[in-house]
Amino acid sequence: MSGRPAVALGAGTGAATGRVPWQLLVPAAFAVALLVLPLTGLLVRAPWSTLPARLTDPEVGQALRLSLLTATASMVVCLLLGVPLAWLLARASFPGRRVLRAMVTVPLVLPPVVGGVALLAAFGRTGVAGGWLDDTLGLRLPFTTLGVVVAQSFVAMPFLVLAVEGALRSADARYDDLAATFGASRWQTFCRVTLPLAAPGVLSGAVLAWARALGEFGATITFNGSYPGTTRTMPLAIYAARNTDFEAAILLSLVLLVVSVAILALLRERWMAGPVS
Amino acid sequence: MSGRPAVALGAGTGAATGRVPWQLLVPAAFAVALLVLPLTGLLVRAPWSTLPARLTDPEVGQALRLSLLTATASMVVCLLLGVPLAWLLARASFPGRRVLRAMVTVPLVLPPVVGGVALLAAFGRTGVAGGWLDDTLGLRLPFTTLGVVVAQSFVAMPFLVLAVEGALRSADARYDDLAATFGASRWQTFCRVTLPLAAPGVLSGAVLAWARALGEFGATITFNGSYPGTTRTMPLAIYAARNTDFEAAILLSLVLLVVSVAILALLRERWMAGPVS
Amino acid sequence: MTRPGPLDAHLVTAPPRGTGAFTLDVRLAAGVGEVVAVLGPNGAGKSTALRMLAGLHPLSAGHVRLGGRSLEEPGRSIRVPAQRRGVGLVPQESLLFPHLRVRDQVAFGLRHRGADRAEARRESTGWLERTGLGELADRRPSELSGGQARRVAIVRALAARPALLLLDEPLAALDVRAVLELRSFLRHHLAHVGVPTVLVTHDALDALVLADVVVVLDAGRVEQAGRPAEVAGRPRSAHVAALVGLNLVRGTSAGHLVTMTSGTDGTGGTGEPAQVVTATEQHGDVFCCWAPGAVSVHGQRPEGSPRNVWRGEITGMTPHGDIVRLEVAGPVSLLADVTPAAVAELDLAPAAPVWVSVKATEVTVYPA
Amino acid sequence: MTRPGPLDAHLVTAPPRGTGAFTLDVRLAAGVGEVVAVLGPNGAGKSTALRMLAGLHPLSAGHVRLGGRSLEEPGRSIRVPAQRRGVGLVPQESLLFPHLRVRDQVAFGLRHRGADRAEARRESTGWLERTGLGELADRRPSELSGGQARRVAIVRALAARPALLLLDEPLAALDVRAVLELRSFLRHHLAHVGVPTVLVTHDALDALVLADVVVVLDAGRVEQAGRPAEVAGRPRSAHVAALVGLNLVRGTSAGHLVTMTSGTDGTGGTGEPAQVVTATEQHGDVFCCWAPGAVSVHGQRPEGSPRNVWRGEITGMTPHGDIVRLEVAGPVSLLADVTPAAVAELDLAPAAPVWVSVKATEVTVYPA
Amino acid sequence: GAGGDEPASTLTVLAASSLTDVFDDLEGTYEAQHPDVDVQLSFDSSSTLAEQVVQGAPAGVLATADRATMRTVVEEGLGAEPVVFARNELVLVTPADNPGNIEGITDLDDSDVAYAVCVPEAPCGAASATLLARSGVTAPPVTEEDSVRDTLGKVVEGEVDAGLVFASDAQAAGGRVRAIPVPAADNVRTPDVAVVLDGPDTDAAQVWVDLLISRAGRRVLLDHGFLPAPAAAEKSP
Ligand SMILES: Nc1ncnc2c1ncn2[C@@H]1O[C@H](COP(=O)(O)OP(=O)(O)OP(=O)(O)O)[C@@H](O)[C@H]1O
Ligand SMILES: Nc1ncnc2c1ncn2[C@@H]1O[C@H](COP(=O)(O)OP(=O)(O)OP(=O)(O)O)[C@@H](O)[C@H]1O
Ligand SMILES: [Mg+2]
Ligand SMILES: [Mg+2]
Repeated sequence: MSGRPAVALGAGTGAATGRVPWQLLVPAAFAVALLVLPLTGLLVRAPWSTLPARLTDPEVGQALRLSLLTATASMVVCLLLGVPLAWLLARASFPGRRVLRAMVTVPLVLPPVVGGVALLAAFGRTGVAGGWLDDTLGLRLPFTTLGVVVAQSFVAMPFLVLAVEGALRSADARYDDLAATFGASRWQTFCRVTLPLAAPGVLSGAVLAWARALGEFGATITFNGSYPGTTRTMPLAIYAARNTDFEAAILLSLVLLVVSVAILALLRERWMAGPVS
Repeated sequence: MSGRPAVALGAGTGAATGRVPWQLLVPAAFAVALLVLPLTGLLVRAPWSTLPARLTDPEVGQALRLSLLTATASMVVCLLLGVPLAWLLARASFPGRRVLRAMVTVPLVLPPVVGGVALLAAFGRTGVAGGWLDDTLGLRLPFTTLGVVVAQSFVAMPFLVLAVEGALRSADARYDDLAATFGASRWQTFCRVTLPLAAPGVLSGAVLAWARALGEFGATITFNGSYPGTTRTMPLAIYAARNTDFEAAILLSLVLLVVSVAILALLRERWMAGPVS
Repeated sequence: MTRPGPLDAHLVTAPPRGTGAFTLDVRLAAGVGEVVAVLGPNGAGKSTALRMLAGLHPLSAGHVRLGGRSLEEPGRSIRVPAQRRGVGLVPQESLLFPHLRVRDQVAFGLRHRGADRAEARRESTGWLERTGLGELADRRPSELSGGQARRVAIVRALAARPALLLLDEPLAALDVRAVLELRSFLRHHLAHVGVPTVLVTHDALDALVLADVVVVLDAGRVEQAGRPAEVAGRPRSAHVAALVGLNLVRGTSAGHLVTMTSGTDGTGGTGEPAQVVTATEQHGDVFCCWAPGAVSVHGQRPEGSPRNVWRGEITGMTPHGDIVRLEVAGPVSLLADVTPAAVAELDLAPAAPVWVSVKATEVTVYPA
Repeated sequence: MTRPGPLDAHLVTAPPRGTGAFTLDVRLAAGVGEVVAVLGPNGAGKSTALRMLAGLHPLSAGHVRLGGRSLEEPGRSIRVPAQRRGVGLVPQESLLFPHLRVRDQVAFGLRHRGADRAEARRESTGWLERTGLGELADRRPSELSGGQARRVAIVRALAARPALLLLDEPLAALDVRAVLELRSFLRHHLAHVGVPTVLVTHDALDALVLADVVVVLDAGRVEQAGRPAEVAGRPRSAHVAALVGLNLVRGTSAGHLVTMTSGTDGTGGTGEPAQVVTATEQHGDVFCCWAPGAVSVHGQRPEGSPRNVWRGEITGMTPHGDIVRLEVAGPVSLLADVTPAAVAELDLAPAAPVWVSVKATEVTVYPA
Repeated sequence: GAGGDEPASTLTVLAASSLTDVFDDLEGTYEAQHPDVDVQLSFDSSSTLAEQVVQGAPAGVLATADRATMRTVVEEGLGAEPVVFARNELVLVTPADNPGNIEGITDLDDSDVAYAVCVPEAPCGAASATLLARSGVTAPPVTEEDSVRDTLGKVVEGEVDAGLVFASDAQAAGGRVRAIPVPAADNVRTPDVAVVLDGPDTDAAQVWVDLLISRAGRRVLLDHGFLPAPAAAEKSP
């Protein structure tokens, strides 16, 4: 599970057993090509000369900050709400579990724009819950930064839930049982055993959710519109820029890319120091 | 790991240890609300009276078929290319692994529309690889069904790779070691031990990739345009419909939703018969 | 935690569907401070019984009562979940939590018995040092040897001060000195804390040294139960006979003559029904047992006093310290201990034909 | 697969960084058909040595040669990966592949030794039936008991016809009959196929019955190596002494008088340096050993011939079949076997002060 | 539109989303006149379509809602001289029940009124900015929508109290919105431009552009709320 030592005497390393087989190397190379070529294309096409001007544009900084803020907030929301849901799907037994599991995949399949429409239908001024929220809590979600977080959480949630549920399923339930014999309640067992054992899965789920939230466009723009400072995240800014200057959009995308990949690389390498690194 | 029996004498069940704690139940309920309310909103707003006309519209059938076809093809591409890449990231040790891992997350963060631009920059007429592909193989990707598969694979790949890598990391490498002592080559070990043990992770990765491909809109429309029959998948058809008839778009979304959730539910329940179902 | 109270359990569970397995139906009782040793062949249901006591596998009937409190009773819909039973379990596979260092393994149980974090870790360190594991406190499970992991699992269970202790082959994988130490530690500790204990073991010595009661399982049922010396002296199953190193046959007795219905010593008898002459009188279904040392081996059919004389063929020879243990197959298949001198003199070798004799007075006979 | 050839290994590996562990440095050799038993306390490095032989843990120096072929030699940058070594490993934790049914576990090794699918499954079924596991063929590992899993792991390794067999405590977790059967099966099988075998065990009997050579490890080094009878008769470590049940002290001999430098029987000696009188003459650093049965216990200081007389206190009493084994702490801490009659007569009880005596002729003395 | 017989060739028309309804109508007219040609329509934002054309999208006609994006295509040498075939002007729209009680553009200058416009980068947004400035409105919108149809959508949904859209779009929404003319709007009209692209079907494409500026075409445009193109740019049929 977690914490396999760098050099293992007793534990399996899986690394001491020969060369990487070409049957894996060749397809992996194609995968890399598919991922890297478009990036190269972007780099080639980007109007580098305008980079300084773009970088110092306050609207770009504003959009980038808003994006990082909302994506991180959405990730937290997904973790707080999604991990319990994943646990429920993986470990508890109740009627309607099938339906619930199908429900989780809904935002995955919904084209994001339709997701935005659905959010409006739910939380909009005339939506099924929107009116109630407005009347009782004075909470209006559309066209607000909070609404951006809601939209991003909605689309990112399934990624987290599915990843965590998978990890919980592969985690050995005998440890949960054993923890119970020590008097740990189900909640304590969850915190002290189940979750730590599923940590890699939770982590990759969080990465997926964060990245999905960061790149989220359709649901956000439909649910929240696009206004600088409150709802115009980087993807929305990029889309807006595209109307006048296609190349500028590329440059902004690269900025978003560099920032987010740098953050991810930093965090991942810190948290996921791997068995054979 | 896999195949835990329904009633286990020797194996852990994790189920025999009391009530579901409210600390998990409450956030899970919120998660469900966030997922279900928008769907309810959609259902309430949909113009059900026009449903029969929509369902019999040949263009809708065409788009749905194209969507299912391309999404499935993309999932297969992702599995074939992505699983080896995930293995490489999880088990092999080579210079540049850090960079490669960061690379994988790129399409996650790129707003899909920019992803489409990147794909054009790579495989378009004037792209870094597009000219070469056209000259040597006579292969033009943009504005073709094949191009749709490429675009969907590009955006869906990271989901698969991250999910599978996580599963491979949590799988016990001692079994790989042991397989080697029996004379299994690394490739045989991969096929007969590593992959079966990581099966739940691969499965959920495949579901993520399929769903992501099915809902994919931005990269596809930018890279391939929107031509009925060849590149207009359901999300593009929904987008097109939205221009004239907002309600119709909702109805089409629901059609896409029902079909895909039904497929997912069917497959998941068949493959993932869980420990406590 | 609570004052120790006696265990009284009747464990019944149906076999998992799909497998041709047996129904488990076992009664276990242990007074305060008593140790029940559960013996039995592989797959007899020992670990399953422990899991049922711990609340990890539901009973389909019967009951589990501990210190007068009913922990489970399907008939009355009572089922106290595992976390409120206060049992301490050492599972057969150790199952150290993969993400916790040794110190935290032990502290885990302490915390859920009410200690705060710092207190639990301090107490845990104390336990580890007292049991000679202090050096390992900062290791992760993947950095331990098999035996080290086993010891940590035992300490973890003991430290949590359970109301019922369940030990599944606790001494397997331990080295000799650790076995000796732990055996004597357990003996003193268990007597001292007075917790009823159920101990699964494959080692006769564990049962004899530690247990107050021995329960022998086979295929999910109790084959024999009683005081250790009683069980060891009058085995009622091939398993126990092999465990204590006795020859055992079953038959029908008519006065002093037992006609064998099954002969058993681990190699499996064949041929016409043999007869065993006994010194004590018995009638009906009986077991006969005798020690391998009571068997004489001859090159020719022996004359003289021994009343039981059979033909046989040597199928195995194992040196055992000062003696050689022979496996002899024949109408009565048995184990015989002879001196190396006798081996040389009689020119014994595998496949050699021999005669074996047992004096009637050496045969213990008791009702089946 | 290939003709069996002898094993010759010198295993050296540095400790993993961060742990205060030892450097492993072990020489092992096994001729064709020979069994090397590796003994040693928990954490001595036995499992690590097996992993190094199997190619699962790299050597930092030394070599592994099998049948004349060099499998690993860091000095010459040779390293044959595990999958081309043809070893058969029974790991300490069994490690049945979780996703394969029992039949496929065994077939796994066969397929990679060249059999096709159908052939492998047929052969696998044959092996399972011959070893009494036929009924389990369709079970998954999660549906097996601990002992059943162990047996499957052994059969899986044997069936693959390895060129070198590595057994890590193969008989732990097995019931008595299975142990007896497997021990005799292994003895015949190994002699028959002629494969060199390395057997890790904590059981003296395994070593004595199965092994041609015994290697005793402690803290990563070889403490003693030799024929089983030799090692058992002249232990050079507390571990082996405890294993074979002898009293062992170490000291400096001047003729017939040994001044103890360390006394050891598992309870730890204290007090002023004691002396042991021996019948044979020796000089320099020596070991002295004697059997617990050679120790007499007295209520008063005994008069008469025994030359070695020490004071002591009873710290433990364990009934052992017909005798009672006493642990006595004193200048020389030792084990003593007495009859239950003697216990009653002398009124022996824990904490009772006693005198113990050993005849000089009963003490074996040999150079350290 | 699929006909009874298999059409011999296909004409692909790429058009800005605001032209959706007009072009859907014209498709029928065209196919009736030329049964051998199957017209395929594809709508998106002008800039996306222009980029796709540059990247080799197979198309016969490109119609955009402004001149700027068209320029990128022409500069690549991919098409003939563009033709202005219609013009459009902004109107103020509110949801049918007019929850914000909006009567004119000056009502937008109130921080309690939530209104939507297009992004300044889009043709409708550029016009809106000018119009708002001229009308003296300083309160900011709650959202700058990416396309005019998105702005209209927000109004139709009732999520905002008002929005500035093209007259043609307001007409497409029918009774779901109330359109309020803006006095200064006639000064900030935007052109709709079409171009025949180089390719195999330039003839069929030219026929489409001709249809656009024909009398019949102009009637359809007018029916959908567009203004006719200035006479100078008109080509005789
Ligand atoms: N991954 C690791 N990191 C650090 N130390 C380790 C690791 N694996 C094993 N060790 C240590 O190396 C030593 C040798 O371990 P090994 O498993 O070889 O012991 P062993 O002789 O097989 O013991 P046992 O009889 O308990 O199985 C032990 O002290 C163990 O704690
Ligand atoms: N999940 C399961 N499904 C089906 N059968 C099972 C399952 N778990 C255990 N069994 C079977 O139930 C029986 C009892 O298993 P158990 O583990 O209790 O045996 P045991 O007495 O502990 O044996 P051992 O001495 O080998 O540990 C065995 O025959 C085993 O194969
Ligand atoms: Mg068991
Ligand atoms: Mg070991």
